[in-house]
Amino acid sequence: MNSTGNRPPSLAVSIGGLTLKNPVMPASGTFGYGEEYAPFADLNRLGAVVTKGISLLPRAGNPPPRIMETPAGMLNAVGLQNVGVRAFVAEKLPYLRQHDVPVIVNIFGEAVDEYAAVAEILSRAGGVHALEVNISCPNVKKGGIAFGARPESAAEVTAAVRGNTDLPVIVKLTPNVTDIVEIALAVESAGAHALSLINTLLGMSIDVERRVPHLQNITGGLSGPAVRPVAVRMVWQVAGRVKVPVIGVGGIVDSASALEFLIAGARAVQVGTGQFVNPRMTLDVIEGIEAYLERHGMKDVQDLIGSLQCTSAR
Amino acid sequence: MNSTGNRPPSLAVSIGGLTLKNPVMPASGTFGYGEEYAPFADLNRLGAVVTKGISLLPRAGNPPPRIMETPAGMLNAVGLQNVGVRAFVAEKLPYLRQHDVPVIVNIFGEAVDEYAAVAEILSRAGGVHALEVNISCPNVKKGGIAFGARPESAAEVTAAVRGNTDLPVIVKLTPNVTDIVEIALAVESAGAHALSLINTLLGMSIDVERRVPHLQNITGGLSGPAVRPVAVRMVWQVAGRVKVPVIGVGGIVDSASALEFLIAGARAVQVGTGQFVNPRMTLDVIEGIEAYLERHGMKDVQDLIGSLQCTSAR
Amino acid sequence: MLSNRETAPGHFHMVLGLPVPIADPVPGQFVMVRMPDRLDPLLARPLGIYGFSRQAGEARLELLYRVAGKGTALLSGLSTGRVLQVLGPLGRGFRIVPELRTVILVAGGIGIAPLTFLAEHYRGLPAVVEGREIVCYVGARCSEALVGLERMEALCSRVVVTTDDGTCGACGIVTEPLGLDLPSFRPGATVIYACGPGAMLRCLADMLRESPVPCQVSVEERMACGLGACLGCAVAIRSGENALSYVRVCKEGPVFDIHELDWK
Amino acid sequence: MLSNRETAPGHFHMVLGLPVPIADPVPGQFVMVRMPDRLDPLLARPLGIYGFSRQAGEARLELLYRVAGKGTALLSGLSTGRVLQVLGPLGRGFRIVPELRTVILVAGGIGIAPLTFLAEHYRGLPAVVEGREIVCYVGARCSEALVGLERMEALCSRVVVTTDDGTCGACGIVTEPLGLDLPSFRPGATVIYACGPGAMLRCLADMLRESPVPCQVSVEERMACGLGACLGCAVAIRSGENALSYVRVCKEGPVFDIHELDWK
Ligand SMILES: Cc1cc2nc3c(=O)[nH]c(=O)nc-3n(C[C@H](O)[C@H](O)[C@H](O)COP(=O)(O)OP(=O)(O)OC[C@H]3O[C@@H](n4cnc5c(N)ncnc54)[C@H](O)[C@@H]3O)c2cc1C
Ligand SMILES: Cc1cc2nc3c(=O)[nH]c(=O)nc-3n(C[C@H](O)[C@H](O)[C@H](O)COP(=O)(O)OP(=O)(O)OC[C@H]3O[C@@H](n4cnc5c(N)ncnc54)[C@H](O)[C@@H]3O)c2cc1C
Ligand SMILES: Cc1cc2nc3c(=O)[nH]c(=O)nc-3n(C[C@H](O)[C@H](O)[C@H](O)COP(=O)(O)O)c2cc1C
Ligand SMILES: Cc1cc2nc3c(=O)[nH]c(=O)nc-3n(C[C@H](O)[C@H](O)[C@H](O)COP(=O)(O)O)c2cc1C
Ligand code: FES
Ligand code: FES
Repeated sequence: MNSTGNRPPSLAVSIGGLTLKNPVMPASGTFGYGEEYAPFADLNRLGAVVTKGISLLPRAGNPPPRIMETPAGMLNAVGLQNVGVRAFVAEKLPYLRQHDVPVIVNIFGEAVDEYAAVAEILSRAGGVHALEVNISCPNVKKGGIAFGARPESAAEVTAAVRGNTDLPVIVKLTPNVTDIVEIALAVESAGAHALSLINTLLGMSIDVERRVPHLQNITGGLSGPAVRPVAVRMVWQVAGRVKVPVIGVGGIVDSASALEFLIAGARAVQVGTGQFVNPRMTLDVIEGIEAYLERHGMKDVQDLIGSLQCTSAR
Repeated sequence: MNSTGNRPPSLAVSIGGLTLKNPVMPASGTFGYGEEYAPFADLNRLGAVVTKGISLLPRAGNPPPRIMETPAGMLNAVGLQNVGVRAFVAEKLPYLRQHDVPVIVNIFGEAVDEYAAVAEILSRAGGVHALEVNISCPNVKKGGIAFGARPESAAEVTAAVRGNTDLPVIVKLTPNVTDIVEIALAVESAGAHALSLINTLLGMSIDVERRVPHLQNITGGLSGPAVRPVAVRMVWQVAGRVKVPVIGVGGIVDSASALEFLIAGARAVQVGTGQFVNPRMTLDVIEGIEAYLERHGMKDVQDLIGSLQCTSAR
Repeated sequence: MLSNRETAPGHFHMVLGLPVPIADPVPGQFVMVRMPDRLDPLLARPLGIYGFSRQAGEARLELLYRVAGKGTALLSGLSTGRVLQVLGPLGRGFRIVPELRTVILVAGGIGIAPLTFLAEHYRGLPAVVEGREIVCYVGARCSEALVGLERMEALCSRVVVTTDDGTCGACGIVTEPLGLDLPSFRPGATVIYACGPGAMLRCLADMLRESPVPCQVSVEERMACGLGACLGCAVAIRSGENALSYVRVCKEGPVFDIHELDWK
Repeated sequence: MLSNRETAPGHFHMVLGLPVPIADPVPGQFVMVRMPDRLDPLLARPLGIYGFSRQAGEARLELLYRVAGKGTALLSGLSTGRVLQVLGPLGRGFRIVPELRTVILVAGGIGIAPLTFLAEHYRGLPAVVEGREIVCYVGARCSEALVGLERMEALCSRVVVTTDDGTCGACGIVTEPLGLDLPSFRPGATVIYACGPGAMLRCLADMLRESPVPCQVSVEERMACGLGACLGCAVAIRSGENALSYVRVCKEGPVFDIHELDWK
């Protein structure tokens, strides 16, 4: 019961058959495997947990420096360092299983069968509730162009993962494309249960005194509030065209920025870089959304999702 | 003569046969037709002047609100409001002709022949030194997809403009594409003398209290320091692949950010949103580049252009 | 910055000392204010001029502002001695008609700021007409949002106050008492100046549609350059039948003839 | 913030009062410091702990920092009373070996900060061994960049100073006098702790390659989360022949055995 004597608004949403107690989760790669943020944000209070991207074999990642701050954003070139799917199942998953929170495992590969293989192992592991398929990584067989850059390869990966799992499949789109709607529709047709967007924008920054790139990898992925307008635009474009739920990601640093995504049509949101700004950010966002619903007399977050009025901006 | 008793470094660069006394100019659409900033930055000191985009017929532009601030950036949906090419020649050009500065006129159209027609009129007007062709605008004949989004249509516009003018043709690329290098190569093959990039990233932001877009046009173009990492990355990618000079634009708010572009391979830079931050910004950038060259013992800005060392970031 | 004082909840009075020469501002003009060395907020904010004076060679600029969002909230937290970036005076201010006997001011909320400077200007004019009267109609949400009333009272012959909730003056909107008095204004000898929220100005435009009394309004729009270069601050004006046309608030405005603007 | 004083050009000593409970930090641990309500700079900056005390229930944290760029420049401009966001203590600090007689500290520039806290910690330990000596080798660019020398001198048996330009102490780099003294250190009774710029640590790693004296170093890398979640702060460690492996400075570090790291 809240101060007005009414029941608190319902925050529950459903993504590909999975019910989340609220629409807020961390973004992959910014939350490790769940343990690091536990002292700040009780995992049980989150809508879901999303892990760092997992590949078939362990990967060392890129040499440092791996990150650089940019105006209202940051570049990262971690290089998808991870322990590999077997170590993940053996060493990281048991910790997550102890909690009462859906576990979404982010996966990637350099070839279609690698994606399929990781999906299969995770589906049998127990304690995994959904897969989030990162298609922003380079397709080594096709000259390094990202799977997510072309509708055909994006659909191919989606279908391969779907074929190897009974878990809900969320496909995470890259924003570095001419037409995000085209990719989204291809992935939806290939059987994705949900879409998450956006991954990072490809960027670069230079140490002008030494005339070298700030990142050893030269380019990196841009994230943070700087990219939020691009992310909100893409979520709005895609949510208006697909039937499956969309998860909004990109530059959320407070509940107002999360609300932008929900109003634009996202059914849930992920907080990435925002957690570095404040390790309690996911909880602040949950509380902020609840307060907003109460203030606006809304009983259910569903009333908010996609509620943008576009006829007049005044 | 500077303090060290040596001659000041040379800042002159050449773009498509046009010699600029320094590599710094305002970006189209942020400098009006030249008169507004004259009290702050003497036009004669600029490398060139770049005007607001001009179309064949006058255009009223979009209804307000047209702009919104975002984290370290801004969205605009001015809608290419302009006086039309005839009024430009009659009313705006005479003022610019009084100055000793190259005049680059930004042009656009909704059809290929509109581009060609504007180019022809400007070529005969006198006092125009180069054309900058904005291919980010929607091709009304092809369902509103931007000319710059596909290599074929980008090349088509370039060839049409080249065929109708003797002036140097600079083609301004949109960053909202999967593969900027592909577009750059197509435009180069079609005869562009130079490329400028980037135009704005398509974005959107929402007034969450009222659940309406901040811009009446719903989406708008994102500019400012927020987008600089994307712009630097694209300039670096393109400069490494084309033979024609590249002009770097996007998020320059001090001389250090301009230096990033030059080091990445741009032969000149444009300052857009940065001028709103400080109306003297173009001059600050020129002075900052000169001071940098002196501090690093470089005699010519040419030594700086493309000087990025990528073997090691440490 | 010389001072930055909260005069009513969420409303601040700021005094700036300007180290560089500045032209004498006309009432209704504005300045673009920015916190240097910050990229967030990125853009300067337009603020009307509340007062201006020269003392021993140094110019002093007064601003009166309401905390509306991020930029003004950060401004309000600054303390004396901080250096701000100020660009101005900008735009076309109110047209002064010294020979008129009756000057009517209509202020909604923080709209009182430029009108106070205007009233001061009229008071300082050489006496072209005898017995000029300045009457101000001030409206606000509640008594707490009534700012700058004392200063205005000292400058006017009469100040009529309304608040939406009736906590001060008459209960209702400011255009009500004005509407009642409107028939008594002498067309050839009266001018109305107004500044306030869009709803108030729209209501005023409606009310004055048939009135022969001229009215100048100061309007607001988001701005980037403040100089007329970016076309960001457009507002629609009435032109031919179906033709749409936009003018720049920062250059052709912020003061317009109320009938020139398109209030739809 | 309780104070923020410039102790040498470009070097600041900051004292923070912490309103919320905090665990006792181990020397070598760090905190992530951020200015709230700013998106630029966006990320918190890691700063080593220079001192820590509890007074009447309130914890006080001391930091010693050098203005290196935007974030530290903004920090240096803050005045008493400002509220900062502080996360910590974080990371694995120096391993304390109470039974050793000789503690050698090697500080380059601002690297003196965590080593001062370490020296204080050793001084406060119950006397497990008699006559423990703490010797500190301090290097800096010039005398003006020598910070925190007095405090260090009060804690050590001996302080050896070098400056690159010879404006204070011996002229040269700090590893030179250390190298000369190295043969005199008793392997089983000595530990070296070092913190400073990469070049200094690399030189030290070279020098100690064959030495039996253990050495712990605190290294720096850019950080985002400070908690081990983002993998942004990786440094390479020596593992198998060609195998590359990275550890997190914020979690496995910032203190490492000098021979564990890959200095190429
Ligand atoms: C010519 C002119 C003179 C003005 N004079 C004054 C004055 O004397 N005192 C005063 O308090 N305010 C004045 N304003 C309004 C003031 O500019 C805005 O309140 C301010 O820019 C809001 O900035 P913010 O960062 O605090 O809010 P934001 O977070 O940017 O926005 C908060 C709200 O204010 C609206 N807003 C933002 N910018 C403007 C703008 N330029 N015009 C209108 N609405 C805006 C936004 O749409 C939003 O709804 C004036 C505006 C103009 C155009
Ligand atoms: C564990 C740890 C403890 C530290 N303790 C202290 C301390 O006690 N006192 C102190 O003055 N400094 C300390 N530093 C370094 C301090 O974090 C950086 O100087 C600071 O982050 C620079 O931020 P800036 O915004 O001022 O500079 P920026 O503008 O971000 O960068 C300026 C320069 O500093 C480099 N830099 C940026 N961040 C780091 C970083 N995290 N580590 C190393 N170099 C960096 C950049 O590459 C650049 O060359 C520590 C760093 C670490 C990792
Ligand atoms: C350090 C870092 C590591 C990331 N790692 C992954 C990853 O492993 N898999 C993935 O799909 N996205 C990864 N991302 C992208 C984020 O999940 C998110 O899509 C992006 O950062 C935009 O959101 P934000 O602005 O809230 O950070 C990573 C982002 C960062 C900053
Ligand atoms: C208000 C505004 C209007 C613009 N109008 C044009 C235009 O008419 N033609 C064009 O090619 N680019 C236009 N641009 C894009 C800029 O020229 C520039 O490419 C972009 O803003 C990125 O640079 P910046 O970050 O320095 O602003 C406009 C940008 C802004 C902010
Ligand atoms: S604010 Fe740029 S034209 Fe008015
Ligand atoms: S800073 Fe994020 S893992 Fe170390």
